[in-house]
Amino acid sequence: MNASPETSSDSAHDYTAAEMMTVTASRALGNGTTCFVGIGLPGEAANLARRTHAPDVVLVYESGTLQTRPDILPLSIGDGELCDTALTTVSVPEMFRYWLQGGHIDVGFLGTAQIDRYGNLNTTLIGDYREPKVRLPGGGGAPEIATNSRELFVTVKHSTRTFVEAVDFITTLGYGRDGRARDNLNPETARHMGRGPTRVITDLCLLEPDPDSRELIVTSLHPGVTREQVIEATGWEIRFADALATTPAPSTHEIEVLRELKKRTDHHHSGTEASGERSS
Amino acid sequence: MNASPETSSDSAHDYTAAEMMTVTASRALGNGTTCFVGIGLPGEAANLARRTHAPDVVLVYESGTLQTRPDILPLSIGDGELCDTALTTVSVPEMFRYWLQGGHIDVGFLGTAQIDRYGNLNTTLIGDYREPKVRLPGGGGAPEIATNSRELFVTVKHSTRTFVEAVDFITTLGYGRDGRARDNLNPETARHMGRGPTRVITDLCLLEPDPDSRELIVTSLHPGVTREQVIEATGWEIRFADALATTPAPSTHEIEVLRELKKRTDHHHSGTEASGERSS
Amino acid sequence: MAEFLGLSEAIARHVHDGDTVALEGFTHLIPFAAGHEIIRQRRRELTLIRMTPDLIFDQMIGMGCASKLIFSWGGNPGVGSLHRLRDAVEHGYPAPLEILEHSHAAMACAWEAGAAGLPMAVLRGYVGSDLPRVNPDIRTIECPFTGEQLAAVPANRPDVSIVHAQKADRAGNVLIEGIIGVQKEAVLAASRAVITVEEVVDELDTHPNACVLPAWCINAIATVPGGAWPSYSHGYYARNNRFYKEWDAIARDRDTFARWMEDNVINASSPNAQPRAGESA
Amino acid sequence: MAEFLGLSEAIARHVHDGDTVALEGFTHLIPFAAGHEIIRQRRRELTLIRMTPDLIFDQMIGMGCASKLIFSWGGNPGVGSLHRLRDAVEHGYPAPLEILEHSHAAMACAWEAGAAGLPMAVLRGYVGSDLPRVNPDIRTIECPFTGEQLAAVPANRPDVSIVHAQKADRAGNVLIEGIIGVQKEAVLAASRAVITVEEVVDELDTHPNACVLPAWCINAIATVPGGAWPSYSHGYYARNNRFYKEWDAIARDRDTFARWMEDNVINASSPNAQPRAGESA
Repeated sequence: MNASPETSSDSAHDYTAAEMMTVTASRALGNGTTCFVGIGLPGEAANLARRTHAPDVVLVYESGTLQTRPDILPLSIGDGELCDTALTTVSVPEMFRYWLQGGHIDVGFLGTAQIDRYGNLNTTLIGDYREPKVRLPGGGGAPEIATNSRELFVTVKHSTRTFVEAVDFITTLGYGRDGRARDNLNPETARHMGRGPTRVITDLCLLEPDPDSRELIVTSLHPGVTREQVIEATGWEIRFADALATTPAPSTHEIEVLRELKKRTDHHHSGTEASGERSS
Repeated sequence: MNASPETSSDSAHDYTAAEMMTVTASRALGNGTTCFVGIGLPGEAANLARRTHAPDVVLVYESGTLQTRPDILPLSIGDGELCDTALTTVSVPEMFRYWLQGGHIDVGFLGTAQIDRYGNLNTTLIGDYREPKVRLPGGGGAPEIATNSRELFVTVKHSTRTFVEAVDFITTLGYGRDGRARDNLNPETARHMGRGPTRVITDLCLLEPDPDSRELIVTSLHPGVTREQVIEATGWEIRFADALATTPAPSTHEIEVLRELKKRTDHHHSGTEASGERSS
Repeated sequence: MAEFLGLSEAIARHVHDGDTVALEGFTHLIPFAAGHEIIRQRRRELTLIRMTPDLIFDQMIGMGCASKLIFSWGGNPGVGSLHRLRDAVEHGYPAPLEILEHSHAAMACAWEAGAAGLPMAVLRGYVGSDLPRVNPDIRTIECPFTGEQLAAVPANRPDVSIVHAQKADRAGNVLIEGIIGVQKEAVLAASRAVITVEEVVDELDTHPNACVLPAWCINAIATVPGGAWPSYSHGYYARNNRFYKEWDAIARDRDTFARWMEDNVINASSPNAQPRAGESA
Repeated sequence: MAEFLGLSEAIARHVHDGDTVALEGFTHLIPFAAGHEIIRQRRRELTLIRMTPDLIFDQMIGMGCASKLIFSWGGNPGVGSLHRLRDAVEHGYPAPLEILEHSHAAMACAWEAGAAGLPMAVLRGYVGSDLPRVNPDIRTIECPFTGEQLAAVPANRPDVSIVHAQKADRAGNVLIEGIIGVQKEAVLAASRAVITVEEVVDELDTHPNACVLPAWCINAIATVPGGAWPSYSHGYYARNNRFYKEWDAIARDRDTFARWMEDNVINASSPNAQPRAGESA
């Protein structure tokens, strides 16, 4: 299913901040890119990309489904839909060893519960490890998706709960506590390490690491969003790029495709799946 | 294809020493045993076993063919016949890692170019490694088949060329230069190491390791074979068990099945294979 | 060699108090019916291993079967938290739960190493993560060729692994198809393996490189149609995403959870009496 | 991303003098046509990697393409010696050949590690063998959990891997079926991958867990029907065991060998002009 090309002049008149986030995240994925899709928001963006400007984006899920083209958004990263529409499905050890660690993934795409100034992610817990205030699901595929993909995109809703000065726990490396964790590695290790988080897409803006300090700075504000809104929603003294851009608004086509995809998905998940049912 | 039970009273009147060797080797394999079949003579014995007393012997080849039931003897360990008749075929890394090293093989079954007093095997070369007189094919699967199977059977023609005091090169461990190489291992390593060569079947006799010294001694002479013949064909001062047995002669049924198998095999290999041919 | 047993006999014979027990199946083919049988048999002090604890370990932990959990992602996929797991970790209810926490990559490699008869797995993992600080089983090893520091974790080698599969033939060979996860590895790495299957057939009728587990690496097979419900069996029935969402409300409250388990698991009239394949059409 | 090229262009573009070149295929799907093209293009000083050198490396070594060989079993299966390989090792003819010799288990693990992006493989191997004395690439490593000494070998990471497969679809995804050997690993471990296929089809038409290599891990695909002859292609043509036996006499003598290569490879009218599928019926 090839999408018709998006026409950026034809901006949608009516869209939500969440839709703006998804569309912006989807645009980050180039056509032909191999993308390891993390659980949650990234799946929405990755599948929107495939249905709009990037029909040949290659989506890979940790369940072993390689080059999959789901017709609806899977609820889990191992839904039957992912296997049914994949080029092939490999074992989970093979997925992590050959395809991720083996260096075949251009972009790792993750959500998170917390992210800090240096792009470190926390999905483990709030509070102290032995006495957690809130226990979160944990690392899953993220720690190695973030270090073994050539680069990492993160998409997450912007709030002081998620954007913190320093994460309670580094589940997944961004640039480390001081922004220097990816420097001065063994050359052989460096050759296998990706560049780290190069884009963070929120419902308010786009952030990218400062080339020197690796601190995340706002490089583009979504239409209608003010600097003050971002400052208020960020747990550290957020900086803005000198050449601060305005993110292009979603096109009518993008919004239509996204809503149709979510509608089909909601319909599907509201009952039990009909596909894959045994005929007997 | 279940073989009818062999009747040991019904001995064949007419058989060759090579047939005697194959039949004796085949009888060493119990029904239900998992056997990793090495290249050459073991294949003949293993497939004869499957067609006579051990219909449920599980044959595994290093090509990845698991629980295979070939109708003819393969020329190589990767003939199409092996895959066509296998329960399933796995990758070669999986075969060596999961099935052999993972501890699922009861019996490794190998041929060899040289074997010494302590059951060490040489298939690498005659002479010095850097200036070989004769370069042999090398280790292949043998080094790990011999150490990662629960026990090892070896079958080889008896001569002073093959039975040497000390092998020129230990390709594959028997009990080491002094018979002690499998003792005093790290307990975790020991738990994963097999017992080593427990039976060596030749065209003259059956040899087994002395329980104390691990030196190979003759425990059974094939019908009509004299001690002198074995002494002459062995490159060290061979010892005989106190209770020296006479190997039971092949039954008519065993000889018939073996000849039929070899005839079918020769016919098959004299041309190119017809099976697996593309119909176009 | 695989024995065909009833589910309760298979569990009674192969799962004992204090065992290290893996129930694998990556989203697909999760052995729910077997887990429920372990709950009914009131096994205690188990060390549970699963990459994704999922609802089945939420239930087993909530019912007090476990004293330790080895895992790598403990959420309800696409829904949120596993409340019984959280209650155990955050409040020690119904019993304290020790956790040993990995990433998926490390767990997958630990399974691979277990199947391969190795004591440890080596991976490019955990770089810059805090997980090695809280999990003493994450160590480093130096490559003797490049000098690189790599992560090492112990192989998974449970006492018993339990998986669900599509079908067995009458000889006890088992076919797994679709999202195959770490099931082969889990079975081969364990001292004992119990497999529940949708059905037993004359011929597996499959392709040359199918994921087939031979009878001789399996201890017991129990036929349990729908045994993966509410997860799914590729070719048989789909994942009940609705139930995964409903579970959030059931498990959030201790009493609601206890009642649900009493009604649907403890007093279930058949080994897998929840609504399943039939209802999910 | 896979480009469809003619065989000679695929080899010219991806195989250079001095490269480390793997041609894999475990008995099945040996890429003979590609090896012959390398011979015709007179590549020199190659480091060749194959678990089983087989006739194809006997030919390449005999024609002077190689200066080094990494392998684990160098015979003509079921027949005897590889005489050109022996002549190179025993007498340095036509050129000295350095050899680096492993066991199958170690080579298979070295491929696995190469595909997995690791610098080394760890295995329970070489216990009591003399091979570590003559191969400096076999070392030991200590398990940080059990203290066991395990063998370590460097990962295979060639400049280019060449394999033969049954078919590609028009997007360049490749299916390998039957005895799959180490082909997936060889392709994923290499900097560049060249694949010859029997045919290009609209749909691979296969099962959920088939061994499929996506187009984006392949550099070039060349359609060469019969390209594995005299080895075989499961579903296309059988192994020509007769030719494997005849090779013994051809390769035993330097002049006979040279003449055969001249007639059947150098001056062959088509990329793979030997008797093949058609004649083997």
